Amino acid sequence: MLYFAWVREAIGRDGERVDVPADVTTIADLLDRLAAGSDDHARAFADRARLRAALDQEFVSLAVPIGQARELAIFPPVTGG
Amino acid sequence: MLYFAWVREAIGRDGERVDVPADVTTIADLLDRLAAGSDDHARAFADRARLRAALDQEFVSLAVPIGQARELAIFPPVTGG
Amino acid sequence: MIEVRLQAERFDPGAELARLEALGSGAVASFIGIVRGEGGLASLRLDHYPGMAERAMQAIADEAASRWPLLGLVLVHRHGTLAANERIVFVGTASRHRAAALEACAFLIDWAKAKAPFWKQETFHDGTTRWVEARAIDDAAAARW
Amino acid sequence: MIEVRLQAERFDPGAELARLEALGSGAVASFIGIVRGEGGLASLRLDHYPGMAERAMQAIADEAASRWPLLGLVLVHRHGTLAANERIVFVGTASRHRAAALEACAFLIDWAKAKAPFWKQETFHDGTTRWVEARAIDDAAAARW
Repeated sequence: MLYFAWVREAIGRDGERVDVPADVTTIADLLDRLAAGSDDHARAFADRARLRAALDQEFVSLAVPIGQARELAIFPPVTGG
Repeated sequence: MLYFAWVREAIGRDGERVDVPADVTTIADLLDRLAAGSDDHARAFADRARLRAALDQEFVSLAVPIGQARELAIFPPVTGG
Repeated sequence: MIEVRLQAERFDPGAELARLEALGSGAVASFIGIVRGEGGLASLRLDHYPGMAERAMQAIADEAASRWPLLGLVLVHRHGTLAANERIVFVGTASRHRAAALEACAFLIDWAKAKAPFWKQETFHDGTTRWVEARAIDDAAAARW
Repeated sequence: MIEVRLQAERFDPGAELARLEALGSGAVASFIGIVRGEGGLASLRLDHYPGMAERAMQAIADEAASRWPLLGLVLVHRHGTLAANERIVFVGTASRHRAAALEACAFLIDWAKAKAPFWKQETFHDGTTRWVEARAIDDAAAARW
């Protein structure tokens, strides 16, 4: 998993390797699981409305199944340009 | 009167002094009068749909009365930019 | 800063942009019109109505400034004889809002094409000349604003 | 010519425009986004998603090229730390049709703002920092295309 902007700052690192548990289906499920195991993750993922995701570098909704994706990124809505 | 673009070329000069006859009201009337007196003017003013006018440097329709205007210009639709 | 210039001389878009950028607005849009050298075109002559051309350009610029929140606006139009690939017109706008900068830029070139007294005459390599015909699409583009 | 660049280095709008003008299309439009130095802002840091940022920019450029008849398109976005008044982004388009050049330019900056993975962090003169919040108006601007 990769983190950007304030999500990265809240978690305190720019990424981590995560093995998706067998009973986790969607990105939202995985965020719940990580939040349950760490205060930093819980704080970073507290307000889902402020989070966006990319799965293998394509923007997706948090409700999307992770499937066989190799790269998941969590970040705030983009503000470039 | 001032002439621009192909109107100037058809008439063969870039302008001329014209005293507006008492019985002439609109720009179109004046063009009729000038066309009646000269082949060059008749040819330049033949197709009114291709002519535009400015009275004292403001675009106007050929149907507008000349009034006390001091400068009348006749030209094709503009093509700058 | 509203700046309108009618000139025979060439201009430098980079220099015009730099002055707009220096206003600190954050968003700068521009449009450049250039002589296309196709169809055997040798040169383009831009006839204009002295006095009225400057007034019309100023009125178009003032109209843009009244419609959009601009910190800067530059409108430069050349007259005289231009070779293929020479620049004819420059429109530049600066605003805090990108939409304002871009819309005002489009407005300015649409109105400059339809409402400023300029006429283009093409001269071709075979020596023939032709006055460019106005296009209905240009009036329609100006009318949408 | 479709050219997409993600870079830490500065760029020169005049040089980018010159390359677009050299394509002979007749109409060149551009947009420049610049760091506004107001509200005590000292610098802006542009975080980006390496790999995906380039892919997203290329996809946005390809989309523009498929929607408008462009002879050229340049999209440059910087990353890293930028001082006030430094340029962030350049969009330039060249087309035979001014409407196509201007519309594609507006499309490109609207989509770059809403669909490319960049995040701005402001640092103020008092040492505080703040991540810029996304604005609903930017999503709306992207959705209109």
